[in-house]
Amino acid sequence: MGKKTIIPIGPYHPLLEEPEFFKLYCDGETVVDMVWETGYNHRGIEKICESKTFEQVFYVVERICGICSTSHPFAYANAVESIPGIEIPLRAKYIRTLIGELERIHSHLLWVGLAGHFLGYNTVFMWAWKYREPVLDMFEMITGNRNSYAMFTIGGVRRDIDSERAGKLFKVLDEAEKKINLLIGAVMDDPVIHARLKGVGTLTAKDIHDFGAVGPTARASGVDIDVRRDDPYAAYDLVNWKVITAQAGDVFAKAEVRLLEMLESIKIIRQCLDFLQKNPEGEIKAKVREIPAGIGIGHAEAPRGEVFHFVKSDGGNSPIRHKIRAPSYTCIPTFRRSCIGGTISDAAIATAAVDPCYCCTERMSQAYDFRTGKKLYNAADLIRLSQQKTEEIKKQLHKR
Amino acid sequence: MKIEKFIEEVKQKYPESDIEVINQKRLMIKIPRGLLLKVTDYIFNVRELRYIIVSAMDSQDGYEIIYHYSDDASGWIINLNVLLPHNLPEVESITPVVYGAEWIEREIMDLLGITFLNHPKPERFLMAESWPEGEYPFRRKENKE
Amino acid sequence: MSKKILIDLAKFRVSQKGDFNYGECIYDFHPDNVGMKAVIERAMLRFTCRRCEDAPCIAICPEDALERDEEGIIDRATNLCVGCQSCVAVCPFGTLMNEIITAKKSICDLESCLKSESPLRCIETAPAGAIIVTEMEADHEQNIFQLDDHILVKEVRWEDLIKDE
Amino acid sequence: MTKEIFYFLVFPGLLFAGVLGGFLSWFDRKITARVQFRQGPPLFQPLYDFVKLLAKETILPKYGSPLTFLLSPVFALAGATLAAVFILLPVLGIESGFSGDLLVIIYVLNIPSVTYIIGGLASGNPLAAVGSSREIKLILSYELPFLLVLTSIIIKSGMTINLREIIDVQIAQGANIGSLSGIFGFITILMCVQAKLGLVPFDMAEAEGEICDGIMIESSGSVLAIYKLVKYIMFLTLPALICGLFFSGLELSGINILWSILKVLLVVLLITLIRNTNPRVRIKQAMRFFWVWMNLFAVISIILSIIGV
Amino acid sequence: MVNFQMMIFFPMLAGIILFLIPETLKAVKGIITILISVYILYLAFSVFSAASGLYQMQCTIPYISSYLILNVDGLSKLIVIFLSLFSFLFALYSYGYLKGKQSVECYYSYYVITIGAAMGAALAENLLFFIFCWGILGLTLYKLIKGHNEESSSAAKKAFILIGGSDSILILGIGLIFKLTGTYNISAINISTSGALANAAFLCLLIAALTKAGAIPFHTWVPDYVEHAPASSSAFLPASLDKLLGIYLLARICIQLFSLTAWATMLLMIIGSLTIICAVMMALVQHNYKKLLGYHAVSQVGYMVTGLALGTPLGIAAGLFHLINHALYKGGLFLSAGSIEKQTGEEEIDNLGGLSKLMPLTFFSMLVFALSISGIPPFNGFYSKWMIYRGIIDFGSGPDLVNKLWILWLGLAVFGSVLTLASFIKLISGVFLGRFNQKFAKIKEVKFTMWLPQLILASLCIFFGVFAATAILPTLFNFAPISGAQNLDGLWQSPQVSILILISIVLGFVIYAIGNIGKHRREDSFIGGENIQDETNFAPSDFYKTITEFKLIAFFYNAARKKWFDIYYLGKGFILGLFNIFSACHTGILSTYLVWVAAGLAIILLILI
Amino acid sequence: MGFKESCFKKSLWVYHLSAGSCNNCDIEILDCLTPRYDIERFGMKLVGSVRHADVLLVTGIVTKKTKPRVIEVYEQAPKPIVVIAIGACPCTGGIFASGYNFAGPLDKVIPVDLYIPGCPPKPEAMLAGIMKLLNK
Ligand code: SF4
Ligand code: SF4
Ligand code: SF4
Ligand code: SF4
Ligand code: SF4
Ligand code: SF4
Ligand code: SF4
Ligand code: SF4
Repeated sequence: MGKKTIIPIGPYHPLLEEPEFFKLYCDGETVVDMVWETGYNHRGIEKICESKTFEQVFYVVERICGICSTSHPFAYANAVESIPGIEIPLRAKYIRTLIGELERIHSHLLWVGLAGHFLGYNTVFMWAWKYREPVLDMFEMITGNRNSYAMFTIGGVRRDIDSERAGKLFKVLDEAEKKINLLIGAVMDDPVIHARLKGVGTLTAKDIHDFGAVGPTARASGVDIDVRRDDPYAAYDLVNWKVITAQAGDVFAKAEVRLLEMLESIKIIRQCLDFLQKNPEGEIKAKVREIPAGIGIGHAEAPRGEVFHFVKSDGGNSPIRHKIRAPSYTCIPTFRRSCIGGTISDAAIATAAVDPCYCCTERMSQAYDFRTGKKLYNAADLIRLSQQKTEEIKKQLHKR
Repeated sequence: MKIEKFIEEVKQKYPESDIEVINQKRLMIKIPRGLLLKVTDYIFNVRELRYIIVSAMDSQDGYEIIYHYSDDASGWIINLNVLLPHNLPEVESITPVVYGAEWIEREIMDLLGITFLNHPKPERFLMAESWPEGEYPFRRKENKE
Repeated sequence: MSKKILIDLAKFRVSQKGDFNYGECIYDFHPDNVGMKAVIERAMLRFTCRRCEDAPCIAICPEDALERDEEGIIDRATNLCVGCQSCVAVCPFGTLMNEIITAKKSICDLESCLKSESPLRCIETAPAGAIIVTEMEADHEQNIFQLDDHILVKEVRWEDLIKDE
Repeated sequence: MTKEIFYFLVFPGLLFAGVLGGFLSWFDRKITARVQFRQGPPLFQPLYDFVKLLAKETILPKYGSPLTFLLSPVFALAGATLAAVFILLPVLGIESGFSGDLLVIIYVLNIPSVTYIIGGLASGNPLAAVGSSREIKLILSYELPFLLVLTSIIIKSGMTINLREIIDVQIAQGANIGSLSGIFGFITILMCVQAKLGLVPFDMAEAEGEICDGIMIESSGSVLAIYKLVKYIMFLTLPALICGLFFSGLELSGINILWSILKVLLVVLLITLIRNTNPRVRIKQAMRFFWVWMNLFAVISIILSIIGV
Repeated sequence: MVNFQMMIFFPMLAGIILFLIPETLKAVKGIITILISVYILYLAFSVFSAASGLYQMQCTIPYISSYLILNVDGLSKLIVIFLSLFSFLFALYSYGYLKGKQSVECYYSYYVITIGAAMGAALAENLLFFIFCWGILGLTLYKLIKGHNEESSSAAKKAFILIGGSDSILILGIGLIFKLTGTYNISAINISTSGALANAAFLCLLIAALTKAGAIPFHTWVPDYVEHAPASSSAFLPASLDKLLGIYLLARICIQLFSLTAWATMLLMIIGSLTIICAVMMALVQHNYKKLLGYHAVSQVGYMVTGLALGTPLGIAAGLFHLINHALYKGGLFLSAGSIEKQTGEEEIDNLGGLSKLMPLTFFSMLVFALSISGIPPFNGFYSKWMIYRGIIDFGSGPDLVNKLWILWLGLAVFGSVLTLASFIKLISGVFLGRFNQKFAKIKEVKFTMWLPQLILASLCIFFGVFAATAILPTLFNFAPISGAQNLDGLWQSPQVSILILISIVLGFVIYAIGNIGKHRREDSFIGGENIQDETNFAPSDFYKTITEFKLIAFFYNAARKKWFDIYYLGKGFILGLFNIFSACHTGILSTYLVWVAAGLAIILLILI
Repeated sequence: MGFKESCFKKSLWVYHLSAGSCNNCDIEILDCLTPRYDIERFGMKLVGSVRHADVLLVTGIVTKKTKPRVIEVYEQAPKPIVVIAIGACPCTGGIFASGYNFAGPLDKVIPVDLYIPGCPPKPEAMLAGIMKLLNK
């Protein structure tokens, strides 16, 4: 067969915001195997968390990744608050929900933009990011920062949203919604995007179960899971919304799920703002003096899926073990199923489809592909090749 | 409710297990390590719970490994807890059953020095090439060789 | 069962300059955990603190971490305290010490330490005589007071000092 | 000979095409920026880029073939300038072409792409090799429709293969774009030019998001500077060719100069809009697109021009 | 007066004498061969300067002498001069190439015999003499490969059977011609391709010419041959001599022996176009570089056939010019391939890479050849192809269906040229560019006798391209039917363009000088920061994988792999089938076979008379 | 020379290198490209290959694993090259400085020309920083 084409992607690659390394084994443009190496981004956050107090951990987990900088605190808050079993004030619940959903919009817009960028469709990139700006403005208005909001604290939130600000937020939201609708239309109806995304990187429900994939990746394959509904936290059981799913499991379905989820998020935000405007007074923080010894398990639905935090406390004021499982950690291994068989170009977008961010995956990890290509390659190609060869040999024998 | 039935069934099938509701909607099932694969198979394949992750830590009594599963229909999180003594950090790998557990087992292998038996690719993988052998950042000082 | 430790607060000072040595600790679930600090904090607040009426420490605390319990003893909510040490600065009696009032809480797992055969790490590393294992009981005459089942504290109480004067 | 050298180096060759092409590439970037609600680069940006690249350090590949790597931009420049001269002379009406020049143009227009490929391969970088492989496949795909469009034009102009004569026929009978076959041909050639210029949706050879600029990954400093210059020249040459073939050439006298500028800008505008409203397609899709659809369009155009529509 | 005997019979005789020299003195044989070829080259020049016309070779045997009439006209002059030139260059190359290499037995003997026979074939006026020489060529072709490696004998067999078969068809054709005209003298024949017999004769000759030249569907011996033959043989026979002679015969057919009617033109056009496309498509997916070159040797024939089929002076001139150009670069390509093979011992493109630094001269010449064959201006291949295209467009104004289809011919020709470019990019990149394999780190440039012919051919490629209009066409292609084939006017005067290109190269270096190229640095390739450059690579054989993924194309490739299009295997299948039928008659007694043979001969004779 | 200098300043091509960041700084860098900030106004653009780069934007702490790669990329970049440390992470290690996989602040690894602190710095801050560097 001669040499196999080996295409490196990364660790510094325009496709990836973060350092990450894939080795694509290709046959022409077709990817037959993929080995990957991580650990570039491994910052040892879980260990750092053990040296921080419960309160400080918020600011660390916020920096697990800047894109889900609410989801991790969210899950962490759920986990820690479950140890003493505190009920946080209603107002805080709404504010948390609001921020969580705002983040979902910002993150999905970001994804749409980046996906466009990977496809060389820079206009979509620019548009999506332009429309993301109002969302960031809203963040700035609420929390004082565009990313890494430092909004959460044990027992509630750190800043209130008064009704005047809520009114402003309403306006910005209306504006953003219009734009987002526009963008959704533009992306969903573009025939070239259809051609490029449909049937690419398909995952079945079985794959999802095997890998434990979550979030839009799972929902796009018809697996109807969403922590917000299954194990409601904050105010998700108090507002009215629905879980978006799609059946196809390809990249387009994932895009579709993400785009439509934004609209649901806007719906939720509306209801939250409504509540905040109607009930302008209220506690935003419950006082938690001590965290007793015990185990806290919390999860939250990040834009990319379930974030899972496991916290063990010994009665001190810092966790003795803090295990973080980010959605990408279980979604990224699905590349092995989604990339192989596609072309190099598809690999890029199929990779992007999970919306991978290695930051969180790697706070702890470094991994390789384990089922080495042999199986995948052998099964598909070698058998066929050897059959052909036998046939040829047979024929030649026959001729003589 | 469904979860009660589940608890009943586990109790019945695996009487050695020790079941405890740790807080709202969180279930901890402590099992001896010999039972791990069977219970995993039951939970993952029969009950079709979603695998979340595996946590491991170095506690005073030994290395504690907790397998987290989620029952999405009810919102319960089911945790399997296996305790390994400090002097024998070995446990069966669940990767043959749960496809997605491969990374995390290797991660634990790397960070805590626990051996997973029958792991499909039990390669040593550390953060950096330069990371010294036999060093496990998550082991407590007293357990570091 | 009645194995206890006796800590002598005064003896932790190493030199005249005011350096303190609280010893090392085997409980390493938290980095830099010095279990003795937690013990000393409790002892200080119980036996050294003067329980001021309008306690300035409570007033100054920006995080409302300090509270008085039923007995009037100051209690620091470690989950709220940010370690700004305003209280240390403001305490007119120097009760609170900056090495001890830190954001991170230390844990002393005395029970298991006492159970184990090997000698306590804190005793080996703290200044000689600051901590000793003993089976004695509380003895007010010798300024030895009971903190809890396992800890005795040797401290000159301010009530006694006032009395002396 | 001095006349030719003047043509080649100054007008309408290197200097003229380079400067004007630089301007057009600025125009392209500016329009792109406007489409994306941005402000875009300043007018002299192409110049800055070029001069800066010249001043930068050049890194040669350690493996592969450094000499080839250095020579390929030079040949690209030669090819592009030749193409510019051959196309612009008749299109601007300075000198009538020679019989058969369209066929020469087809070949000369390919020289830059070929040298990119050879340069990319000479760098010894696997990503550049992927890019080269894509570029050559792209050439394979667009070459046939490009040729067919030209034959359609040739038929329309009464079997002449002389660019100037084609323009003259158009001046006499109205621009080719005015006819149905012309429209089909125009669409086809626009796509081909898009691919020749390596712009989205056919920029897979330099796909930034997939293979880090592909062919160009290893070029730095002066090498990249020359490549940039080549791109500038091509940015004028190809639209000018379209103008010559479909918009009855460009006139440089009096008020016509405005018309000419408008024509070129219009073509560039179209190209820019296409590139900003499409994602990059897969190489296979691109090949299918050209082999099936564009060839179909070109054949329709030929049939229509045989009928005379 | 040229000494024609020396030209034709002396080499044959010398070849026979060379048999007597033991193989251990291979070097001596080589030097003798070179000397002979120099002498022939000298003679060829004198032929070139001789006046056109018929020459009677002196011969003491009266009966034979009537056959030994030679026809010296523009066409044969052209062919002869190049035949001798190539003979010389390849002899020179063979000397180095075969040194220290176990190879074909009595290589030089056959080589020298080939020279003589080729000269004879090119000059023969009498068709019988022509067949005599032509037949010898088929035999030496067989001999020049046999024993090179294990598979070479089956390839030789295949070549021999196809060539031999075509030769017998040629005999049949010549018989038919004699029946039609009553003469064997070429210059006296001119038949119109109408009427069954004339058509049959035409077809017979055509098959012979196409088989020799290697056009579809009679091409299949070429790729197999070049894969297994020594590179010098490949360069010598399939790439240059056979091509020259095959196309020479075709030219004779088209120009002189027959006047083509529309259907014949159509047939030739179809053959030409198919040859161009199909062969180049096969070349695209080859992994063995010699085989790749072999398919190109086929593909290029398509252009010549197309050019000749046009029948216009421009077309014929283009076809012949392309023939010469082809022989120049394809011979060169085989030489370069031989150099690579000799130095590395590798024939798979995938296993090579990065040789440009190690074998710069070979790389340079190979690049020139590759660009020439791909038709990149200003190299020679561009010029002749361009003439062909123009010929096709002019041809388009004709009245017949075949004229109306000019777009098709043009499209296929241009597309084939692009495909050629594509496959050569693969070759060049796979062999010379990219990373080199550490295994080959010690490889050096080939010896003087080997690179000299390569460089000569490369410079000829450039020269023929640059000075095509000014020097080459007026001197070499200025004879009877094609004199005055159009020249180019306007700016595209190759010398001027070349000067311009030179200027821009200088300019490029000026730019480099302005930019501080002096401050350059050499670094390993950038692949994102990970330091695993050694592992990563792009296998050149995967270059065109995408193309083969299209269903329709994949179907054809599969079919080709199964040898559906190989006339040899088809014929073999057919004969085996016949064999089954006739096996009833199989008695095992020799005389029965003889009866069959005799019967066959009788039938042939009946047709002939 | 002056002209070349000013051209350099007006045409900065940026290569983004994440050494182990939290994405925040990275997306804020991308934000600079987008309509609101649009660094193309200043002739800057993001490039895909370090060979084209004039500026290396480094974000994130330098982890033990990325350290050799960062050095590799730095060496592969054509000089002159401006290295900008974006965010608290590369400047000091930021919140992760105490981690066991931290290999030292960026300036211990490669020479740094400009520090833009913040966690994450706002795009305005980045623009201001770069402008300051250019007008130096
Ligand atoms: S899933 Fe991605 S965006 Fe979310 S925390 Fe992880 S890395 Fe960040
Ligand atoms: S008793 Fe044990 S846990 Fe407490 S301070 Fe001493 S060593 Fe630490
Ligand atoms: S150190 Fe803690 S308790 Fe003291 S004032 Fe500050 S926050 Fe309050
Ligand atoms: S230590 Fe931190 S929380 Fe306290 S005052 Fe300073 S900045 Fe604020
Ligand atoms: S003493 Fe210094 S540190 Fe303390 S509050 Fe005053 S200024 Fe701040
Ligand atoms: S100020 Fe000092 S003495 Fe007074 S209550 Fe507070 S700690 Fe005790
Ligand atoms: S940006 Fe703010 S928090 Fe960060 S180092 Fe500067 S002053 Fe401190
Ligand atoms: S500086 Fe802050 S925002 Fe930037 S990468 Fe580091 S932690 Fe993230």
